[in-house]
Parts: sequence; structure tokens; C-alpha cells
Amino acid sequence: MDAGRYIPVLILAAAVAAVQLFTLATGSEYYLTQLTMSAYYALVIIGLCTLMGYAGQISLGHAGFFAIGGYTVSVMTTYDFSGFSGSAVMGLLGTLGLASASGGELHLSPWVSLAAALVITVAVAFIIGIPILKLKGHYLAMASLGFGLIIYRIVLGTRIFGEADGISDVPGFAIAGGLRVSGSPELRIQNYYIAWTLVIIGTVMLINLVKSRAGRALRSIHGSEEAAMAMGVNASRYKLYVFVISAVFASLAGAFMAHLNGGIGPSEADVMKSVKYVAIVAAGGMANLWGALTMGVLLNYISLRGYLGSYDDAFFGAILIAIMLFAPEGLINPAVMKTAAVRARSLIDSIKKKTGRGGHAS
Amino acid sequence: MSLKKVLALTLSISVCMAAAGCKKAPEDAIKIGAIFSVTGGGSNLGAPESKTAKMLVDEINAKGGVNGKMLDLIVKDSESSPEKAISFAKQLIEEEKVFAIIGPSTSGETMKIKSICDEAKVIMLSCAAAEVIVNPVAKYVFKTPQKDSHVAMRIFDTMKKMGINSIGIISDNTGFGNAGKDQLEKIAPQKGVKIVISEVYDKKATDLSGVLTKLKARNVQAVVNWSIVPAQSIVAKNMKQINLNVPLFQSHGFGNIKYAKEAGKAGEGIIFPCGRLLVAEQLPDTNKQKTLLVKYKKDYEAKFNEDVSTFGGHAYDAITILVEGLKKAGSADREKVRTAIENLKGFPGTAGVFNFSPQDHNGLGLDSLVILTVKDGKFVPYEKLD
Amino acid sequence: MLRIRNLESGYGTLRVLKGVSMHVNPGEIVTIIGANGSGKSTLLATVSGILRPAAGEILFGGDSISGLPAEKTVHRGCALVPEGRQIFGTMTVKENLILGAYPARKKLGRDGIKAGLERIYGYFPKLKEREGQLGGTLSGGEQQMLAIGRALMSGPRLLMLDEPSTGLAPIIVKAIFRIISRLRDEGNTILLVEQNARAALAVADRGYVIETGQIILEGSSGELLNNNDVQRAYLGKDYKSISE
Amino acid sequence: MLLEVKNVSRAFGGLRAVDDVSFSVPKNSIKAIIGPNGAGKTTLFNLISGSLRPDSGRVFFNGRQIQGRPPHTIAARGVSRTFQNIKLFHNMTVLENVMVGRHTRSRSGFMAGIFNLPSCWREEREIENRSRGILDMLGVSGLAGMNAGNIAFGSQRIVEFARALALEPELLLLDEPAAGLNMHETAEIAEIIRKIREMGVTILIIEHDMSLIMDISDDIVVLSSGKMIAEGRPSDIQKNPEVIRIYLGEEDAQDQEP
Amino acid sequence: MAFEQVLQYILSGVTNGSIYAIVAIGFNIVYNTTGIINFAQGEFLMLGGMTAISLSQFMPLPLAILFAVIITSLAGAMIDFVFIRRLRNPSVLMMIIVTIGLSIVIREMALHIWDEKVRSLPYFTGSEVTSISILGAYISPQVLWVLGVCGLMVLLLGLFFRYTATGRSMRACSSNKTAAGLCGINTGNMVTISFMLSAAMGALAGCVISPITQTQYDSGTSLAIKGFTVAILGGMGNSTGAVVGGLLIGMLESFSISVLPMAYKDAISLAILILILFIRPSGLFGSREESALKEF
Repeated sequence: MDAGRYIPVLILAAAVAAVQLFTLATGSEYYLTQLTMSAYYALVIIGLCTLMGYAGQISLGHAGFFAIGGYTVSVMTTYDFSGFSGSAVMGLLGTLGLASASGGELHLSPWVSLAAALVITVAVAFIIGIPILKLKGHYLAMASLGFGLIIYRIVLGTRIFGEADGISDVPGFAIAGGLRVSGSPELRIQNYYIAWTLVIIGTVMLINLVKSRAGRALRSIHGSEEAAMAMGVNASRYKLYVFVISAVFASLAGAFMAHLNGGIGPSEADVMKSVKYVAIVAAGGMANLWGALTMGVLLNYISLRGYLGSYDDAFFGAILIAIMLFAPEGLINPAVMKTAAVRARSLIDSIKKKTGRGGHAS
Repeated sequence: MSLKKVLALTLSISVCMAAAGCKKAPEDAIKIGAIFSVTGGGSNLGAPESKTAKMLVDEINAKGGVNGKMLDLIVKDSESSPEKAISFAKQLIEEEKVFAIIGPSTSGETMKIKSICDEAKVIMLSCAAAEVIVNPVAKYVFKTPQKDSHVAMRIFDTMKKMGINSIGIISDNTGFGNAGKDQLEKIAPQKGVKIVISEVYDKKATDLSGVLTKLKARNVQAVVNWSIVPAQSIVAKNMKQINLNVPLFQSHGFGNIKYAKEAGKAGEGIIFPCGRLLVAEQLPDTNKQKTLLVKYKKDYEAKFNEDVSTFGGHAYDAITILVEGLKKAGSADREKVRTAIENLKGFPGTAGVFNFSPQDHNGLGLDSLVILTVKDGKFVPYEKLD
Repeated sequence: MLRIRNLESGYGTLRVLKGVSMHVNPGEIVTIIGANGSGKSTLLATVSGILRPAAGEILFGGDSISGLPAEKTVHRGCALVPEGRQIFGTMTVKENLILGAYPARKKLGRDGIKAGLERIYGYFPKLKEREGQLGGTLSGGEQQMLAIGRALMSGPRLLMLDEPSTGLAPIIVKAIFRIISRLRDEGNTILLVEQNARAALAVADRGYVIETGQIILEGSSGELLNNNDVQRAYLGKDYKSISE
Repeated sequence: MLLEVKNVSRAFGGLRAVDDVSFSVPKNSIKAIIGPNGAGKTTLFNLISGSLRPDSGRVFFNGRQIQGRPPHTIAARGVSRTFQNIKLFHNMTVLENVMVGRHTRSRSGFMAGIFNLPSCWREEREIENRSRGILDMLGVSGLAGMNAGNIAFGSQRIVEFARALALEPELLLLDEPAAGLNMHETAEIAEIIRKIREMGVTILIIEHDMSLIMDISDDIVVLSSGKMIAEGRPSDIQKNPEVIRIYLGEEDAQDQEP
Repeated sequence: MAFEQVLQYILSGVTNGSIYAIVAIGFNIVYNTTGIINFAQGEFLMLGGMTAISLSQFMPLPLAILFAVIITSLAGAMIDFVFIRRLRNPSVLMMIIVTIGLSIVIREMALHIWDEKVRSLPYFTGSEVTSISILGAYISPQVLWVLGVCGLMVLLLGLFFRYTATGRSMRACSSNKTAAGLCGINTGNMVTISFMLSAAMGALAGCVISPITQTQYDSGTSLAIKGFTVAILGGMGNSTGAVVGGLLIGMLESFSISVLPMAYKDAISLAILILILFIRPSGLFGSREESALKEF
């Protein structure tokens, strides 16, 4: 039913494949490295887009969830569990093939750590979500920012999380068959597809959600929480669920990214990262999943490629302001692109008028 | 200067995309990648490193390059983010096919790309301090700053001479502070010094009187501050202000006169081990490093109108070592150059005299450090120089 | 006092007023009646400067005030009590009133403002009781009184009232209209926009009937009250009479 | 009795917004609440619909206590409402607004939605058909695809009615449904209210338009400063001296004389 | 704990607390007129400090500070003229994003104007090593300057907002913009004034704290986060709340150091802030009544 909603997804899938084939043909597969990383960030961003754009709840702490995923996986896959080898749990995991000993060390399977990461994320999202989602406006912004900062402080101040150095030497994640999430150059193409498959699955799930009864309820909360509740929508539960889902998206991205990069550092939990996520969602046009996805991939790609050198942050700040001034509905929106052009022209005109003919804008 | 820079900023934002695409370099140039934290948390390190590297490469190229080939330096600003460092390292290796990588500036970033470089068989000369970078040794990974353990040993040795037995440590929460704190805690028992208390402060800390009060309450005989951030001068000021009058030891991170200047009168008497760069002119002429130190110092200060720091020196050493390796190998063959670097002996750099070996990819001994102190706002030797 | 010629105005590209001409003489109450969406409030918003006219002319005391922003129009002595009251909810009643005197603060001086306050409390003794209370905590009727009082503080030459009876209990509506006629008796000039046409015409000297952005009828209150069309369209004893 | 309000009180700070109010609404009747602004009418609505929690007193709906329960559970029991200052979801179309009204009458959860299970499809079709049916009945089906924020004020009221009806309420709370409407529109609203009553829905209405109230309501409750000062048939209320003194005013009472 | 130590912790808490309070007050000024949080507030401190440091090489300190305050307030006015005025119907989220964007851009511009090095103004009285003894605990005289300036600011701002026509008009704008216009208040100008005022306050604060905290191109950001925390804790828009909130957070941090590792200092103060928000969503001194009347 309503297969039309999946047409853009098919186009995306085709584009993903086309890009890979293009790089293969031109011998420029190295572009896939950053496209893969960008895809994981895009996963965080579409989750956040659902929370912000559709349910209307801002979160300035989503890097915290990314870090929870990434750090849990990193700690658990690098930690030597041989001290626990006698315990019943380890025994069970061993018989299930989820723990393996090598070189005198006992390591857990990445599946176990991934599961643990998701469980922890869901638990934290519930615990933190119940109280903070009662807040609104600046107070919600502050509380979520506070959450993000606390996570940042914890990873930066705790030895097991590697403090400022973060965690290195995280092994790859053998998913199934020959599939393996890892950063080695031979696995570049399959990792590109793994990341984008996750993004596509995530997008499909979120599209489904938005168009479902639950999604409608979420959007109604954004429209008017009071009216939504009067219509029988359990607003606090719905807000909480979508918060948890977006947290899981972030955490999942963090976990995969840790395997891909072979480690994680505190910069992933930095507040600036959270701010960037929010800004990218805004740049994409808030309640616009495709806009968020496009901007998420594009802006992260530019940043990871280092195109802007030391002006990366400046460029980012400038983009934020420019979008809010000229295209507050987001860039990926045809109507808006037109008005943006009009507004930009009128701004230029007014500057010209103020400064006299051919004056300088500075 | 400001207007010019603002204009430059606007201009570069608009053209940087295009600029990134069309870098011009001679066909047969030797490409060298550099990953520095020019901005972001490690900018205290990355900025002078980046300046030094560019200056040095220009100088070498002006003299006709190495083995008749020009050097092409590609600097990437990682903003102290490991994920960016990873992305850049892969870009430099796979896309730019660089011959070697200089940097990164911080240990966290270095550790993330250590295996990437090693697997790709690309020589990496890290400018970060942590000991784990070269221990265990990775075949293609070297580092130029002095070992933390050596710095710690020199600090403890000085303390013993002063009769200090119980100390308090504070360190910043950067990789530098982190690694230093670990080494201090590891070596203290061997040297018979008791660490009464060890605290970590934020790299953006603006007031440390609280934590120093905690130290004061534990009656420490000296304070060791191990960090690279501006708070180094705040420590000195706060100690005086809360009347904690015990000797203050700093790490080699203090090796930038601006911190001493910031601390003003409170900075007087700070003791810290450091390379010889900062006291270059005061070295005896017999010293192997003197000529190059004086020259580097003069060039840098003339060109950038700012005081030289030991961090820029790390990049200086990385490049000169690489160039020496290239010269010794006679060709841009990675294996040969790597072996040449590994066997480099008695090579003078800013940090000390390098003696590499297959077991030691740092190559600096205890004697690469001298103990300095601050007197009348200047760095002077605490002991007689050799 | 106020003369409007061929005024056109609206929101964005939407033209709500399509060539309105009218005038208000000193000392009279003029009312504009019309259905929802006919352009009554748009007219007041344009005169007061909240909206910019697209065409036409607004003369106030002989000077053109077309296109002047709201804050400048008030300084000329043309005050609006907006629809929905728009009081300063987070400030006290007294502060609300003092702010009303803002355009005339230099002329009035401290004593003038004090006298103004007393005058307003004379009209609305309830406000004196609530002097220190936050505006937002007042009841709807009290807020309306406060809004009128605030507009009067600057001693305007023309007072414009936009739907002062909206959402108020009948007894409060009556009280408000009593004040309006008292103001007229004291020589104030008032331009009144009302949904409640009967009550409006009862206090007004003259009236205009506006429909889809154009004045379709004008005359003295008596004439309008007796006009068949007006009776049918706006004075139906209740809503039922029109469906008959 | 469908709804019974027993000794309900609620204070804000020192102000007793609703003070010991008791009344009941029989099935299939229309009861009106009138009173001066600030009398506590909307507060009373909020206490019934669950937006606010009473300090004391009880509210029974179909014989079960509902006071203090969250609004969404009360809505699920069959209490629907409109708002004084229309609260449509401006970020959604008219049809979607009405479809939200079907929320309590449908079940697909979060996970079913995310995975777009076949059970969702059937339910979605059902929700959409019912919603279109309601828009049809109220004569606004032409607006279905419009953005709810972009339609005329009068139509917004009607859409809000449609949304409230989509919940298939037993009790409908209408908060000043004629506020800001002209005569034509008020007549239309009266017509709709009558139609709703014929469907078997019980109505509790707050309104200032006395002619509308007198016309449609079976019973009137008069509030003033949070207290109930009168209850009775419209004709009695009009003659009640207390009500005239506090609310209607002298002339108006005469005006309204039939 | 000995008395002197307790006192020393208190003094250290007061030092930091008053710095936080000063930043929070800057937030409140703009918030009170426009209802928006200017996340670039921290950058005003940095700009003020940096400008004063640059100027102090050419002129005496008081003059340098004066000019720095004027220049920064002009920068504040420019921000309003160039950016804030151009936004149509901004939502809370849009304002958060724009001001965050501004803060990033200003910071990066400062980096390219002044480079990454840390600088500071000289101590107003005494020097780096001067310390005043109070009942056995010690404090830098500059802290007294910070306290004095902070106290003076609160007092003057309180009087300004309550008793002057301009102050009242600014509050009117925050309460209801349309109504303010109808009262003859030029709302656009009031917003400009509030930006200038908060920039000037920020710049002054940036100068006073510079000897203690030192100034670097990115020193505004962390101060802004602290200031925002304090402003929220005290109740947005409330100057007294800002001071009490600032001192509270300052004390909390300083005493948390005494028992817990300093690395968790910020986490602890933030956790407590979040806890307080759960119990009292309008902050310690925010009037619930008033916050219910605010539009968002």
C-alpha cells in the first residue's frame, strides 16, 4: 500500500550504487572513505530530524548518544575479559560463540557489545528522556545540552574511556559471511554499502513512522501538544518513544563508526558536534527527512574531506546564519530556493542603497 | 593586519573549494602529508607546527629540494578530532599517495592512525608526546618529541636534589596531560617520591584556586603541573594568590615563553625540563645542536613575529629527519628511507640528538632535556648547560 | 481630523482593502461595521501603521501619515486599542499605563503622568485596585479596560478601538460602551470598529458599513439603524433572523 | 447521568478559579456554562478533560471517576473537546487533523508503524475513510488537502469540530464555538451542534452569545468567580436576578425577553 | 576540613560564581527585550577582552577598557542590524541556531585576527602575586574587582529596567512587541539597544575577568555555556537570580572539587542543574506565573 513513498528511496539506492560504479570507473574509490563516514553521521541526523522536525523536540545532546554507542562498543571489544573467564555468563557466551580467546586474552564478540550498546542507549534515553521531555523551549535546549556535556565530561575524565586519547585499536566487526565493518582499504566498497544500507533501512523505517498513525500523533504534538492530548494522544509517551528511537539511531551510528575507524575519541561527544547535528537538520528544513539526509551527507563530506582547511567551523557558522536568514525552511525545498534568491537580491539591493553606488559590504 | 585577515577569511571561504581541487606542484615532487591541529583544542601545538613545517619546506625547496626533487607539503587541519585525522590520513595515503606523514599533533589522533600508516607502509613522524606511539614499536611510526618518561625522570631527579619527597600533580585533560600524568605516577615510586594527590582539570579551565586549595590542604612539598594549555600560567598565578608557596614544576609543555609572560611575576622560579631550543644562545659553542637551534629560532621569530616554541621544533625535527633519511637513501624509496631513518645516529634536532634504532623509534635520551627556570621573565638554565 | 482617500492595503499579496475613503471629524464617534473578514481591523491596522498601505492616502490633522510605522503614528496623537487587547502581560498594571504615556513622556513630565494615572483610575476604579498586579493575571474585561486606559495615557487626539467587546461578558460589554460614550462626552474623538453593530451605532454619531474591503454605505447612526439592509445584515436580533 | 461533577475546586496561587462546583449532565442533552470572563469556565473544562488536576472534588464519567487522569485517557473514554482559541495542527492538512481525531479509535503502535505492517494498511484506510466521511458530513470535504493553517477562520472552527467528532465522543466539550464568528457562521455552527446532538452525542458548551445559548441548550450553569451561582432552564436563568446582576446586565435581560 | 580551607573554597566559589553571574546577566538583558537567548554572548566577553588587550598597548588601561566596551557594543549593534533584524517571525529554535552560528563565526574571525595565542590584561590593582588575606584564606585583589563590577551591574541594571523610560520600554518589547509599537516605542531600536547594552556589559566583564581567566579566541564559548546554565538556574531574565545562581554553581563546583575528582566538576554542576529543572522548570527565581505568560 502506498508504494509511492518508497520511490525516493529507490532513487537513493540507485544513486548510491551509481556513485560507487562511477568511482570504480574513474579509479577514485578513495572518495568512498568519506562517503561511508558521512553516511553514519547522516544516520544520526535523520534520527534527530524525526525528533526535531516531526515531534518538535530539540536535542542539543545527541552527540552524547553517538558517544554512548561508540564508546560502549569500543570498550567492550578491546577489554580483556579473561578475568571473568570463570563466570557463568562468560561460559554461556563462549558456548554461544560470542566470546573468543586469543593470545591469552578473552574478547567478546562485537555482537555482544553492539547489543549492550543498544541496551544501554535505550536505558539512558528512557531515564533521561522521561524528565527532560517535560521541559520546553530554552529549558529543554539547556537540559539536553547539559546531558551531552555530562557524557562528554565522563568520557573525558574516566580512565576506562581513555580520557583525552579515546580508545584505539577497536577490531573490525564481522557481520556475516565476508561482510566486515572495518577501515581497511580492501573492505572499502563493502563498507560503503554496509553504511548506506543502514541509512536506507533507517530512512525507510522513519518514512514509515512519519506516515503512520504514530507519526501523525507525533506531528500533532508538534502542532499543539494540548490539542493532541485532548484527542487521546499520550504525548509524553510518544515524545519519549521518538526520543529513544533517535537515540538508538545515533548510538548505532556511533557503534558502527567505532568499528569503521578502529576507535573513538572524545571529540565525538563534544557539544559542538551536537550543535552541528541540530544545525544540519535545520539546514535540511526541519520536518524534511530528505533535506536532512542530503545536508547531512553533504556537509559532513565537505568537512571530512578537509576542503575548508581551518575555515571548517567558520564555514559552518556562516551556513547556519545564511540558511536562517535566507531560507529558514531549509535548502532542500524548491519553493524556498526561489525565495532565497529573492531575499538575497533584496539584501544586496538594500546594502547597495545604504552604501551608495557600488559600495563595499564591509 | 586585521582588515587584511578578515578579507582573506571571506575570500578563502569562497574559493577554498576550488582551491582544494587544483593544487599545483611539480610532477616529480615528493609529496609529504601533514596532519596538524592548527585550530581546535590542540592549536597551541598545531599552529606553530604548521608554520614551521611550511617555512622549512619552502627553505628546502628554495635550495633545490632533496636529491634534486622538490618537496610538496600538504597540510590538513584536524582540529584535534581523531575522526578527521583518520579521514585525512586515508586521504593522504590513498588519494594523494604521499611519501610520508608528519604529525598529528596530539597522541589521541596519532594512536588512531598509527595502524593505518603502518599497514599502508607510509612513514609517519608524529609530533605527539605519548610514549605508546613508539612503544610497542610499529615499523613505520616514529615520533620526535622527548619521551614523557624522560621528562618525568628529570623532574624527579631535580626534586630529589632539592629534598622534595611528597608532591601533588595536576594535569590537563588533553592527551598530553593524560600521558604525562601516567608516566609521573608510574615513575614516582622508582624515584622514591610520594604522590599525595593527582587531579585533572579541564583544558579550558579559567580558575584553579579550588583544586590548588585541595593540594594545599594535603601539605605537598611541590606541585607538578603537566599540561599544554593556557592554564599553565593560571596555575602559577593561583598558587601565589592562595598563598601556596612551594616550588612549581611544569612539563616540557611549558616550553613557550608566552606562558611565562602570561604568568608575569607569578611565573618566576618555575622549574621545567625542556629541549635546548629555548636557551639556544646560552649554549656553549661546542654543543652539536647550537647552530641549528639558533638559526631556527632566528628564522621563525623573524618570519612570524612571535616567540619560538618547542612544539614548532617537533615539526622541524620531523621534516629534517625525513629529509636526512631521503638523502641517506638517495632515492624516494620508502623502504630505504625507513631503514635509513631507523639507523640514523647522532643526528642533531631541536629536541635533542636523535639516535634511532629498530627498538627505539624516538631516539632521544635523557640528555636531550635540560632543566630550565624562569628568571626576570626569561628562560634560563637551572643547571649548568652542556 | 482623520481623512482617508482610496486606501488599499492587505497582507502580502492579499489585498484586503480595495479603495476605502472616509473621514472622522473632531469630537465625534465614528463606527465602522461589517462582517468578519470585511477589512475593519485591516483598516485600523493600516491607519495605525502596523500595516503599510499599498496605495491611497491617510491624512491626520492635515498631515500625511501613510506608511508611518506604528510608533510614529502614536507620537502624532493617533492611538489604537488593538483587537485582542495586547497588554503587557508580564508587567504590572501601573507599568502598563505608564508605558501608554511613552509618546508624551517629555511633554507630560512626572506630574503629568501621575495626573494621567489618576484620570484613568477615575474611569476604571478596578485598575486602581489592581495597580500592582501583573497585566496577564487580569480578567478579560479588566484587560480591555487596561488597554483602553493605556491608549488614553498619551492623551491622543484620535482614539481607535478595535472590537472592544470581543470575548467579553455582556455586562462588561455594557460597561465598556458606557466608558466610550463618556469619553465622547468629554470631547474625545473616537473611531470604533465593532462586530456588535447595534451597540456601536447606539454610541456613535456616524457610521460606515464596510463589505469585502469597500465602504458600501455611510450615514448618521440613526440612518444606519433604520436602514433595511443594515438591519438585515448586521442588526438581526440574533443570528436566526438572517436565515429566515 | 453521563457526567457528574461533584464539589470540584481548583486554585491558582491564592486565586480560587473553580470553587466547589457540582452539576451533572444527562445523556444526550446540551448543557451550557455561562459566566463573566475569568469566572472559571475554561478552568472547569480543563478539569473535566484532564488538562488540569482538581485540588479536591470528583468527576464521574459514565459512573467512573476520571478526575486527575491524564487528558489522553479521558479522551480515550469518549470525552472530546474544542478550544476557545482554535488549536488545529497547523503543520498538517485538514484531513490529517481529523485523522488524529481517530487516534483513540485505532491501535497500530510505534513498531507497527516503523515496519509498516499490513495491519497498519487496513487501519489507515479505515481511518482515512471515516475522517473523510466526517468532513463530508460537515460540508467541508473540499478542504481535506489544504493546510489547516491556511483555511478561513470560520472553516477552522468547523474542522476543529470534525476533529473532535472523529474521536466518536460520548461527551463533547465546546469552548466558545461562536467566538469571532459572524452571524452566518454562528448560524452554521448552531446547525452543526444540533446535528451532533441528533447523533446521540452529549454536549457541554461554554458560550457568550446568549441568543445561541438560549436557542440550543437544555440547561444552563452560571459561574461567577469560580462559584456556581445558578443552574436551570434557559428561561429561568434569564429571569434569575442574581444572574442579571452579575452577568447579563439590566437591559440585556429585557432584550432577550421572547 | 579546617576553617581556612572552607573559607578558601568559598572564596574560590565566589570568584568563579561572580564570573558566571556576569555572563548570565548579559544573557538576561537580550532575553528581557527580545525573548531570545543570544548564544554569542560569550563572544562579547572575548571580543571585549581581546580589544582591550590590543588597545592597552597604545593607551592607559582605563581608556583601553572604555574603548573596548564601546567597540564591542558597536559590534553588538551591528549583529542586530545585519542579522537579527532580517529574521522574520523567528522561532525559538531559529534564534538558537542563528546565535550559535554567530558565535562560531565571531570566534573563527577572532582566531584569524588575533591568532590562537592566549593573552590577558594586567591586574587592575596589584599583580599576579598579590594576594589579600581574609581570615586565613587568600584571594587575588582582582576578584574584588570582579565582585564589585558584578554587584554594580546588577544594581544599575535593576534600576535601569524598573525606573527609566528606556528600561521600561525594553521590558515592554519583551512582553508584547505589537503593543509596544502601539505605545510609540520603536521596538527595533530597543532590540538594538539591548544588544549594545549586553555587548557592553559583556565587554566590561571580559576586561575585568581577563587578568584572572586570560583571554583566547575561543574562551567565550565555555563561559557562554556556564552563563547560560546559570541564567536558566536563576530563572531567565532575572538578574538577582543570575547572581544567586552564579554563586550557587560556583560554590557547588568548588566544594565538589574538595571531595570528588575535579575532572567531573562540570558534570556535577550540570547534573544538579538538570535536577533543579525537573523540580522547578522555571528556575530558582523565575516566576512561574510569569513564565506561564510568556509566549513559547
